[in-house]
Amino acid sequence: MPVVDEKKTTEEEWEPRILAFACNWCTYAGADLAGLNRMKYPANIRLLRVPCSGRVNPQYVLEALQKGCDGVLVCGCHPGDCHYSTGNYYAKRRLMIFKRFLEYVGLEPERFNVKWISASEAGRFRDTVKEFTEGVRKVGPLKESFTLAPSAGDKLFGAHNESEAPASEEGGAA
Amino acid sequence: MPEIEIAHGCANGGEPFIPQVCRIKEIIPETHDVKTFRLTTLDGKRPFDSKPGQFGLLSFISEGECVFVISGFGEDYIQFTVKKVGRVTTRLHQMEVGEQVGVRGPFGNWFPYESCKGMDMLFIAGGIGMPPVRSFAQYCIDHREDYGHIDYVYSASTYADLVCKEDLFENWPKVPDMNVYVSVYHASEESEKKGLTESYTAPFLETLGIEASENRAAVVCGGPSLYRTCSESLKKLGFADDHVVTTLEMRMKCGVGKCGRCNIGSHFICLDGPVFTRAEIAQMYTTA
Amino acid sequence: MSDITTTLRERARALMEDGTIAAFIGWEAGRFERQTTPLICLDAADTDRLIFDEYCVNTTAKYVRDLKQRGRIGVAVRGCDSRAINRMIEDNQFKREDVYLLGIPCPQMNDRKTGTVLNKCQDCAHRNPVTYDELLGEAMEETAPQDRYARAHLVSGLDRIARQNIFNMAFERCIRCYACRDVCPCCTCRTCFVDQRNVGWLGKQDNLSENRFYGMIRAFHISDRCIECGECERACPMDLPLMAINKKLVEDMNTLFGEYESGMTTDNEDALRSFSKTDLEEFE
Amino acid sequence: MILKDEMLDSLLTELSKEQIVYVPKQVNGTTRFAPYVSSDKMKLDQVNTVMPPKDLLFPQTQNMYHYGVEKNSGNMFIDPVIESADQILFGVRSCDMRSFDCLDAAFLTKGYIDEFYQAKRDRLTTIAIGCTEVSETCFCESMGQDPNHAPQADIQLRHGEGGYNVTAQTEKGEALLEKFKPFCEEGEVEVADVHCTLNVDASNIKDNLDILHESHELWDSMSYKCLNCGTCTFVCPTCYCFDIDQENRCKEGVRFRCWDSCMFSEYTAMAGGHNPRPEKRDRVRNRFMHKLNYFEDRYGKMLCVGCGRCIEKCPVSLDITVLIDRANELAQAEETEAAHA
Repeated sequence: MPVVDEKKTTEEEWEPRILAFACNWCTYAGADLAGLNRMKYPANIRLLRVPCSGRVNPQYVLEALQKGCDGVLVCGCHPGDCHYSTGNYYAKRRLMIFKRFLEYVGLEPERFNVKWISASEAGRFRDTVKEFTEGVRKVGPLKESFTLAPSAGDKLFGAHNESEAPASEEGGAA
Repeated sequence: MPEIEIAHGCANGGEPFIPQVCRIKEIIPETHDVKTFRLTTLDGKRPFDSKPGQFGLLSFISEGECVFVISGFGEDYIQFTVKKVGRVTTRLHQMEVGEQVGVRGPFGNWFPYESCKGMDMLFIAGGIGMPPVRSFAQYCIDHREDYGHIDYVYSASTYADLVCKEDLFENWPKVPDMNVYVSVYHASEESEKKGLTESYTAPFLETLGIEASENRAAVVCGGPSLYRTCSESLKKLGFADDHVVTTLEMRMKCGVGKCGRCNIGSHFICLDGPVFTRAEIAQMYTTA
Repeated sequence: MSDITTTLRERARALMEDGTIAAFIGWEAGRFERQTTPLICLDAADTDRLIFDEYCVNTTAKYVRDLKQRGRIGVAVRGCDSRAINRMIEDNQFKREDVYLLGIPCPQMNDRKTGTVLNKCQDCAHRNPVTYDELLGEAMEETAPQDRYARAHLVSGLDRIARQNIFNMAFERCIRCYACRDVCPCCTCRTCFVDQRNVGWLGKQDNLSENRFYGMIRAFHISDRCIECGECERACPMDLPLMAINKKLVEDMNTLFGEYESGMTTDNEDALRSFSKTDLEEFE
Repeated sequence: MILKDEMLDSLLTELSKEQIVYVPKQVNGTTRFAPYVSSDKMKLDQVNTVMPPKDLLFPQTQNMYHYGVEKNSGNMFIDPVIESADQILFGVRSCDMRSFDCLDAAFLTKGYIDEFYQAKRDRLTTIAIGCTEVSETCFCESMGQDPNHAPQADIQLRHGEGGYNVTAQTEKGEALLEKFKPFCEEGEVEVADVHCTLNVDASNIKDNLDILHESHELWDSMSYKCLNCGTCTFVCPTCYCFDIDQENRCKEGVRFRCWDSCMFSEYTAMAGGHNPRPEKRDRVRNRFMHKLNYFEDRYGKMLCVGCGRCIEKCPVSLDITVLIDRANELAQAEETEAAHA
């Protein structure tokens, strides 16, 4: 589960934070190849290696968004190429529905996408990341467009180490 | 007939919900999945005074809060003996000396060490039921002259699961007028080397020739099945229900009788218990 | 007393007396006017309390799960109940021979307060039971609802911000009593993901984030199995528009992967547990 | 004193200048007690709000303390978060007023005082309104509360033709009454008493439940239809059980408490897998026994106030009044049998 540094959300220094689930057999190798070839792509992306795109539980996607990622990308083998033969077919159906569902409850379409990237498609990986990051950058910080309720700790986290007398200012202690 | 009086509904004052920060002073590995943690405050004092049988709640950064019986204490520490079963205890087992945890307590009532003075004591423990019973037994050993003959019956699944081996095989056999009986459910090479019987607790207990008397109290702690079978054996041996003391376990969250989940009838185990006599438990269940 | 009530009592009693069934699930009158409540008959005498009228709002199939160890269970089923039974058979909760179904064509249920047709019954397409051992009364002519996804279309026509507001408001007032889960015939997991406290999928705090997570994930878990009975929405004490979510998911699956209705048979191929190599490719 | 209907808004506006005034109103698709805003319509005719007022004192999620690692020393810190503010609860009904008695007993007696509750409770002033209407599910009279008058309230209002009769009942109420005076006039309006239409005999229910043994058939028949959802406990004004949990982020966390329900099997499940109340039946029994027997045993009062919310909202219409009737009946039968034997 991604841990988000709250302090970087002020407007001028805001950079999109993007989580990408990458299938171990294709996309992760593709990203590796992109690195070997010294391709440049935005550093906003954090790769999370999963055994197969079929392993990506929609819960993970929602959790990432709820915890403050600005966008989530799921990448896997092209249909037909799955290391486990059918994993990405299931993932496709599931995520097609889930993407529509997310948009239905009010998420911008730019924030969630699925791409098939094979181990040899380093360029495609770079382009996908660039495109996706730009898309997310365009729609801005998630907090402003998809209401995230303050979590129990939102007001408190970080308070202790900033000031010497934290409890009184936050809680209005009796 | 000497009566055993147990205090119920004990509030020790102090902060009910806010823990104090403590440091792990020492970790003693007991078995492959049991460790004893000794905690001291940041300035090296004992976090609080407690009586044998009371419990405390441990909490730490990144995980939840959990209830453990205080298995003993020393000049500057209290100790918890913890078996690795769930998420919180697994995290606790990964901790190292010097790490800090939150502790609140002591909560609940205590073993009737006052009213048992002058009596013969029979302690029965199974598996991880050892720590609570040990705290009382240790108290009796520390105040040896106040108590009569002591029998300590302990069983665990295998030799490897026996907790506090040092006490069982080295310290306690040297205590005057105290017998220690140990059995295992499944014999192994090591248990045979030590000459331990392979038997479940209740049948083992019946073979020891311990007789009930008005002046002998039994203290039992173990899992639900041990409690059930040993209660029957004790009855067979002639122990009166009000001379059998046990400590109950329930899921607890607050520890101070507020959160509601640990009730048996109108009694809250965390506040009125966890120590009861068998007679009281029977009474509790009939009115529950 | 209506004819159906009389026949229902007679048949339930006869079945219990001849030992065909060990228990019978139906409805009885509640304390208040026009109020009904589920009734589980464990002996023949209880069957005299059975009733059937336009206020039998509960879908009762889920009780079979609790009772099945007693033997064969008789159930009074309308369209939605019979689909729930099919669904639970398909999910391996019990077998067809574990239940004896007395089918009742449904006159559509009314809200006891207003006397109008219940929301959940309004776009019902199957008022006759789809499976039964005996049918009490005459099967009625089915009227296809004007728009099966009317509940979803009310929302999907709005713009993104409006949709978000609707669901934010809804999830903000959710109290996480889990009535929607407990009443749902598709929610049959032995341990629900919200109860897996050791894994920690979901925090216990009641706020928009956690409530939305619960609401969305529960809906998604049952999405391809939802029988569109609307019990979740009826049971919800805070009146969350849960069917607007379920219908949306069902609609998407129907348009993308082909028409289907869950619970019509016991060998339906669920949309998310199967695939076709010719599926639309939109992630290329 | 009379408070004329038309003066109500100006009074509440005045009161909300200094404190938060909670009034019953429609919020976000449901009715509950929420801060007064003069433009919003209040629901004073509403028989009972869907959500009880208990969350003013005992919020569904309440932070207890903030903990983590101090940056400089590396030590663990624990900062308590005790929230409290001056609050007025306006327009509360008799039954909900009695629920505060129950919560007070649970949180403030028997050894430990719950500081989080107390901090809020001490600064709460209550203004009750006698009921002018009862709903079919109201049965507070059977539970020993008068729907027209709540002796627990600081100020009691009773509505009649054109206005409210105002009476202060406690010191706190007297003090607040000073603020009422500019908006009130002398005299009294005529008020009419209302009575519950649903009546059950709860006078002996505790003893009767004692007679019925744990394995009694009553508990089977009552629990079959229960779904084990938490609706009844969450809409109940007196259910006070809670869970303690935490939210963590990096090296920090907040420990909070939140409502929990005895209807959930997870409520009592222990780490090793044992569950003392494994069956639906055990949990249903525990809930009703807690309401009608255990709590009285421990605190001397019934934990049910007769507000009728659980009857109204239960998805399967499991009805506590039916249980009371049945228990009385069965206990009587059992006693007659014992007398014969």
